[in-house]
Amino acid sequence: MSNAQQFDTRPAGEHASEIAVESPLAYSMHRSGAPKVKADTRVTLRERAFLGHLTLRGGAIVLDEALRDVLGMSLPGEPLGLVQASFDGPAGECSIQWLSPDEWLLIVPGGEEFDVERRLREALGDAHFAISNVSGGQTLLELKGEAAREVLMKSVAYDVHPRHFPVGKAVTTVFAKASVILRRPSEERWELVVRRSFADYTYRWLLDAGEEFGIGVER
Amino acid sequence: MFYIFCPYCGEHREEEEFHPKGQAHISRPADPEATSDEEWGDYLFFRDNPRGVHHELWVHAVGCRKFFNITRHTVSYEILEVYKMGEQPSITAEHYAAQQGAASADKERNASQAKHQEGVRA
Amino acid sequence: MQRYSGFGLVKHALSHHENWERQWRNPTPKKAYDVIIVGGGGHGLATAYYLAKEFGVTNVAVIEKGWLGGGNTARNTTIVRSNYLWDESAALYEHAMKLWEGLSQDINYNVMFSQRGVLNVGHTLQDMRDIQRRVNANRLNGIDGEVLDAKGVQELVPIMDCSKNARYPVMGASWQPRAGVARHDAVAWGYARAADALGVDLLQNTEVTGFKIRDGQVYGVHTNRGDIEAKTVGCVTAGNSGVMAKMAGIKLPLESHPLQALVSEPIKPVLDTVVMSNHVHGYISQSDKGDLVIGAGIDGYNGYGQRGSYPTVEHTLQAIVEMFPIFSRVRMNRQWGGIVDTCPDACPILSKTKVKGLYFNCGWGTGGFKATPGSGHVFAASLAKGEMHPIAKPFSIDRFNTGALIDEHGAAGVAH
Amino acid sequence: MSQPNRLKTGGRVDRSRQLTFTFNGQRYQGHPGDTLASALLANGVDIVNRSFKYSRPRGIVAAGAEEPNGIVQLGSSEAGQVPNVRATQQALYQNLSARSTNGWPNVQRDLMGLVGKLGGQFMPPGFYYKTFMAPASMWLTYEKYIRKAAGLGRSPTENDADIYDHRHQHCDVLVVGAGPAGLSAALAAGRAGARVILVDEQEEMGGSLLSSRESIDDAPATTWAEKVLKELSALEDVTLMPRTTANGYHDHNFVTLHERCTEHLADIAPHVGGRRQVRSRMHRVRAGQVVLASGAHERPLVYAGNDVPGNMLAGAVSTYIRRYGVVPGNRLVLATSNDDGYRAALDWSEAGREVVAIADARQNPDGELVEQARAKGIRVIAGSAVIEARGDKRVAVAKVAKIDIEGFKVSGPVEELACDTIASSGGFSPVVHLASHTGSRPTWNEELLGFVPSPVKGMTPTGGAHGVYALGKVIADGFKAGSAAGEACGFERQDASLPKVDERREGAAVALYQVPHQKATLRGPKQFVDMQNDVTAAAIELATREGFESIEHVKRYTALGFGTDQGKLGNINGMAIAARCLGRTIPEVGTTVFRPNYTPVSFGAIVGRHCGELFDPERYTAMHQWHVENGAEFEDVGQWKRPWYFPQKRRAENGERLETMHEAVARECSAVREKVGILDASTLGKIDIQGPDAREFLGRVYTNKWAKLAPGRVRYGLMCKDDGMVFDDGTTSCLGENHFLMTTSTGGAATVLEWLEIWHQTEWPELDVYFNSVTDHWATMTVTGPEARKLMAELTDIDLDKDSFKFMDWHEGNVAGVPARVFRISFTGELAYEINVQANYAMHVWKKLFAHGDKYGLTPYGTETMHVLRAEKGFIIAGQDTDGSVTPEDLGMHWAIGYDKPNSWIGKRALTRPDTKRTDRKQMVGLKPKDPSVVLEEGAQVVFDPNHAIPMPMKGHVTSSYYSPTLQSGFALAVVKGGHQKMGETVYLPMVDGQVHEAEIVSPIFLDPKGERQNV
Repeated sequence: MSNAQQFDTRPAGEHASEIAVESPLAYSMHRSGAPKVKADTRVTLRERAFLGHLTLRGGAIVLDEALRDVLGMSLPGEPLGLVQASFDGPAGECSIQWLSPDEWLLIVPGGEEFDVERRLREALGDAHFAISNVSGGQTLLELKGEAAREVLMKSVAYDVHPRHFPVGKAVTTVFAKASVILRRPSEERWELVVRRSFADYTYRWLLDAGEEFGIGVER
Repeated sequence: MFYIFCPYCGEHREEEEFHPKGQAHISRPADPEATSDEEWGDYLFFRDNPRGVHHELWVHAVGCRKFFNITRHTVSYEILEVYKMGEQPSITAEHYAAQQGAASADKERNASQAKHQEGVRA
Repeated sequence: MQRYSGFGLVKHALSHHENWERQWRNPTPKKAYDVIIVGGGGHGLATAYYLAKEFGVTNVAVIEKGWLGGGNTARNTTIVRSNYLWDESAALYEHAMKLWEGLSQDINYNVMFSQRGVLNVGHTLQDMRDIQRRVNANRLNGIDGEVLDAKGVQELVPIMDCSKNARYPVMGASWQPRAGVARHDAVAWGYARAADALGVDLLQNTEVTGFKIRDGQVYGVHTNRGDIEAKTVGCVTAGNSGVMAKMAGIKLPLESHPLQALVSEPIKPVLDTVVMSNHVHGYISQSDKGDLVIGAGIDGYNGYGQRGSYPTVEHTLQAIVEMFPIFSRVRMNRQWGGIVDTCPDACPILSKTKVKGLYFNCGWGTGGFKATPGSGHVFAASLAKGEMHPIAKPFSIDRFNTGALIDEHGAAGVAH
Repeated sequence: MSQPNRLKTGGRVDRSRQLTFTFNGQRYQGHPGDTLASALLANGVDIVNRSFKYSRPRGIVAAGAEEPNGIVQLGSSEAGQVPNVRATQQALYQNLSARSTNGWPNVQRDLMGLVGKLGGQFMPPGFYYKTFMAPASMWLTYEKYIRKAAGLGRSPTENDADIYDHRHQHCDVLVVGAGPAGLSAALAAGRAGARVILVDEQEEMGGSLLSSRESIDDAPATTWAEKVLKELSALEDVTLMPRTTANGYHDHNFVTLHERCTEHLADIAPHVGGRRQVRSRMHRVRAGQVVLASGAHERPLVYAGNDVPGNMLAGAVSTYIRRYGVVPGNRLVLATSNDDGYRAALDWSEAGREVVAIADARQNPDGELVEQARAKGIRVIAGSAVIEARGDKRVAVAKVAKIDIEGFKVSGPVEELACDTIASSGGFSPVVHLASHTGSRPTWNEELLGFVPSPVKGMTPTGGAHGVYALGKVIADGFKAGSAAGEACGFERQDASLPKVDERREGAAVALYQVPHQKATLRGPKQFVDMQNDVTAAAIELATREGFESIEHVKRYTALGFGTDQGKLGNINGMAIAARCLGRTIPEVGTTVFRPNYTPVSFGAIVGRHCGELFDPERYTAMHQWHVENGAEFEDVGQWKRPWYFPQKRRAENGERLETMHEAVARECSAVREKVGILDASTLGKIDIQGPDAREFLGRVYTNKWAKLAPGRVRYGLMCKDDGMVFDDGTTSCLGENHFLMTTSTGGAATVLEWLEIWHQTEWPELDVYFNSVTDHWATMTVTGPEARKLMAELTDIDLDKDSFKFMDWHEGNVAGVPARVFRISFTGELAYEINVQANYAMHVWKKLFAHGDKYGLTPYGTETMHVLRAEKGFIIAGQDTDGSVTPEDLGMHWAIGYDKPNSWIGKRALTRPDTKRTDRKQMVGLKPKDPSVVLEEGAQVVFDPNHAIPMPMKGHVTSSYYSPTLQSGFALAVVKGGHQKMGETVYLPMVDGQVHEAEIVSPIFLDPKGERQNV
């Protein structure tokens, strides 16, 4: 075993549901509000809060093997790759993206991260690797709509033209004066993985940059 | 503003994603206690400052967070080569000068010589 | 030397300005000089002038590969101040300040030294601690300075946003009333003219291609116009010092970086003082022509291209508009870059070298222009006497090996 | 009469619609399609400004970016003011309001003009260097008056009402300029399938085609332009951007484009559908290839009186007639050195106005256009030039004479021709500005009589930008450049199917810059080279006489090219004059280098959205909303907003008031020392370190030992750089044998992570260890004070017994139902629990603590109280008590230095250098003011002899200083030379106000030196 200490940071037990949980955008919504989606809205924003975010570090071959065992999915074969799969469990989908030659971001349905981490650790055995649970530290924002790309062009220096940023690509890049992980899981959808402490800045920036397109926030 | 090929991400990225970290191939003396004050001062503070071909350490700070090396001309700012940590440059000042001087120069010979040139340390 | 005065100007106007003399000669290099100064920028020319005037060494050549004052003297943002933190730097810059105060009269050339005061604005508690520390040290070193609170800053610069709503509200500032700006080109020309009048040969378009060194003693230089001999050679070549040192087989702890600046279009006078901010990172003054003169930061990479990266300019203007929102509609006319030679401790090198007779004066980073007279003066004294001037002594190259650095990052953290 | 100079037909203005505007308070009419300049000329406005130095009346000279005179202040409201707008580039809009920037009391009757006339001769270049020196004390007074004359327009005094935007663009081919070359280049690249951006600075694309006399495919040139634009706009990956200037060309094909989005509509952007629009937008373009199709600027001839209103560029005259339907006068004299200038005379004549004569500097002009002029009966005076323009506020007379160019003299009698307009053409200068922004120096082409771009990697000049002027050739050249650019980006070469353009037989031009006058240059009437800066030919001659031989010296001494037009009209003429005076050729004199911007750009556009609340990110913790709701004052720590203190309401004489900071901090401190307080410590950096070599790695980057730290334990660590200076500190906990959690200072989080990475990746890649930032994942709350255990006991299932959960232990369990790691570390010196929970649950836990904490007096405290409490214990803050020049030894932290560790950890070697071994280094001590009510100033300097003369030797300074309610005294941390050996000695702190405080050097640990309070 890796001699690392794993820790489930989600409340469990019968009273768990009574515990208030606040996403990184809770304060922003409170302070800046959330403009409604209107008829002429050309871009919409939605936070997909409370997902399970795990940073995986290690060699591609061993991690790939473990990932196949545990989740039945492979690591992206190329740098900047994003692979999605349906999650074999109660809810939805999971994804894994390349972050660096020895670093990947695994996003699983909220609440599954501890178990996934545990199973991965088991599968990885004595290999040199690291898994860090960062579910509380980042959130996922979704941009959709015909003007989504234009809003991104105002915000990131990275080329988001479809020729250069096809579906299945994911990059870490500069977003205004912060940084984001930018992903394109499907033709019409962009995802931004944002650090918690920068979420409010990112949110305000998006509202400001999206104003001319009548940006709306889905809650 | 530079457009830098990240050898790990495999594509060009804007300079804003990177931080320059000074001269490349500065290695810490293996036994610091055995160095003289002068040698230690040299290691800490003295760097090449060429007007021309320079090997630099950069990090893809907002990106893959990997360090790598860039060979860059400090006047034209042209990036001549990008290579990963642990690798050696194939283009050096001498090589570049030769290339500029005589296009017919035997590139392979220069490249193999490059590793032994002064000023390029591991 | 034809003396300049208002009366002289009228006289010349009546003769259609046909009788103005050359401000300096264009001499043919001699075979040998007592002292060679390599580099005809402000510091080199000042060194030559003080050598001739103060130390009676007139058989001097200044060798310049391009045109006089064509390096950072021509590219800086003209700020002059002496409110440095550490004793060693304070002594050096205050020495310069005192010389600035009589410079126009001394060299009979109006360098337009304008003591309109410099504000170093603080935006955080730590900024204010640093400001208090520096001002206290300045006063005990005999340098003028006071600490202002936000209200005091607002009174001095009414157009500045000193409100609490700012992202980084202004908390106060240090204020050096004797500081100010000067006309940068005139400094080089004034020193050149005065040095020339004392017999110094200014050799433009003359490039030093190597040093003549025998048994560890320098005895001249190779140039594109032939060899020129001298047993004392002072190298004052700013961004090119590393290249020069390499020719002499010397290593210097210098890196040459791009430092950018920019000016707005000329607008009617609106800003009387120099305002600098470390924290939001920008500094600004308004020239007599009306341009807002704005300094940007240093780019992190080495560069001799006299240009830097665009985001550096963006960040600087963001800082300026943050401090002066009314300037949002003022327009940027021109940007440019200089090559600054920086030392690890943000302090210059004024030093002998292991080659006897060969001295270096370099590493001024962003502080070069304001030091011009002081640097020239103490360097001249050192060359003339063969012994470093007491003010110059702490700036020896040795400090990088002993560890006795003079860490001025606090005072020089923002380029100026 | 309205618009006396407006033609009945012709041009691209919409005569069916009227636009009303005001200039200097006077109302005028114009049409959509006009620029402010064309509308002023249509209305017969001659004087648009006064010159900078001599206050001479000036009129419009050009029709584009090269205009030096038509500089106006725009804006009808204060917040909408724009200084220095070039009238030739400002589209006319309804209710536009503009003023001249100079002229007092007004531009027509200007008193300063008198000064200029009388005093002009006393203001040669550099006169200010030669005067105002005596007495020295008067300079500031002189300068006050000099400054009064400064500037063109003025800054608004109100904040900008508009917003600005950035857009990051990427393309294969960027084409700069949408004239014939650019259109055709874009077409070639676009057809190939490349991502193309085509930009043009003008309101309408087409460039010279919009005022061309020529036909393409037997139709007007504009028809071809429209056809091409139609095809281009149908291509999905071609972006057309009119009203957009490529203003800066940076390294690696990074080009900034300034798009004026609403500046043609109003001075404050109109709202659309209730939403703000941006005023202008900077596009930051990374292009694979750049095709430079920026055309050429016509050079005026330099003759006496060439600045009197009515002197214009020949090409501009044509543009005003053909594009705007405006003839800017009645009687024209044309002075030219080439065929192209003749277009002005032909257009003028066809507009039904009189061409008095053409003074052609060539001995035998014989080109096709010359013949056309002769055929119209226009008088052509060969071998001659306009040597002087006469007139007060408008040209009245042109003095024409035969000239000897080689001998630089007037060679025949002078003829005076009555006229009101003089158009001149001295040939063309390719617009090479962008090509030289990245350091490439243009090269002189003697055949073209102009500078052409030198090679720039990834850039292809085309058309006029490299001296190809004949329309047919320009279109072919553009296509070739566009196709090649596309090919360089991996697209297929395009075969040209070029339109038919009749080739015009062109006569050779002659090189003429300054026109000789009967009088010597220094004695004759002023011949202007740079009109905006009032630089004359005489000034340049004088500069060269005074020894300013480098062109850079000449420019700086005379101010040539330093105006807002950056010498677009004057630079080459200036160089030619300098060359003449120095007896050199133009290329010998030098080249001309340009810097961004090509034309000025407002600060706002460069700033974009990065202003106001988006100037810099504000980082918040998970409890931020609670802090706001509970009245916290915030301190900026890096980008974080941290609660500084929590002022409470107090009763006051007339109602309530908020506590001062001093009161709040005293209350908060007492609460922690006596009861229990809580701090939001979430901003500390947290790095998750895993791997078999994690422990070894820690041993190398920290000064102290890590080999034996067991799981469940926590240790304080100090980090140095390899120069031996402390740069960060924090605690690191052993989570598992191969697993650690490192904390860093708030400001040091990113730096430390990169620090670990650089050592791992570059120096010790063989160590198996990974670092991940978990700063944002955890929220951290410090519960501290004597009652902390009781409060914790109410909320946690962790065994808090002091023997099972010891100081410097960490345990995991639930706090308020949320899984937590709790660390028994203390930065206050009191019993303390640092609770770490996943940030999404932090607010719940925080609120629960308060729900239970009330009875224990739980008090929230901020950074100020934290600082007081830690300073009482002598705990340092890296960056406040250290400044990059302090070693662990200086801090007195011998206990944290592992000299006997097996590795040479970072910083160790440097501690044995001569300077770091000195015993008189500044060392960390405590200072106790003799007067307990004194709180020393942070930054106060420590001296041993307060009576010493200035400069007074300084021996150290105060790094931290507070009032301690516990000690009931001020106290401070300081660094003092040799301080460790000076315990009990008295030092002095001289203050700015003349007071000198006395203090005693004491241990920096003021409270509980044995650490009993935290260890309970």
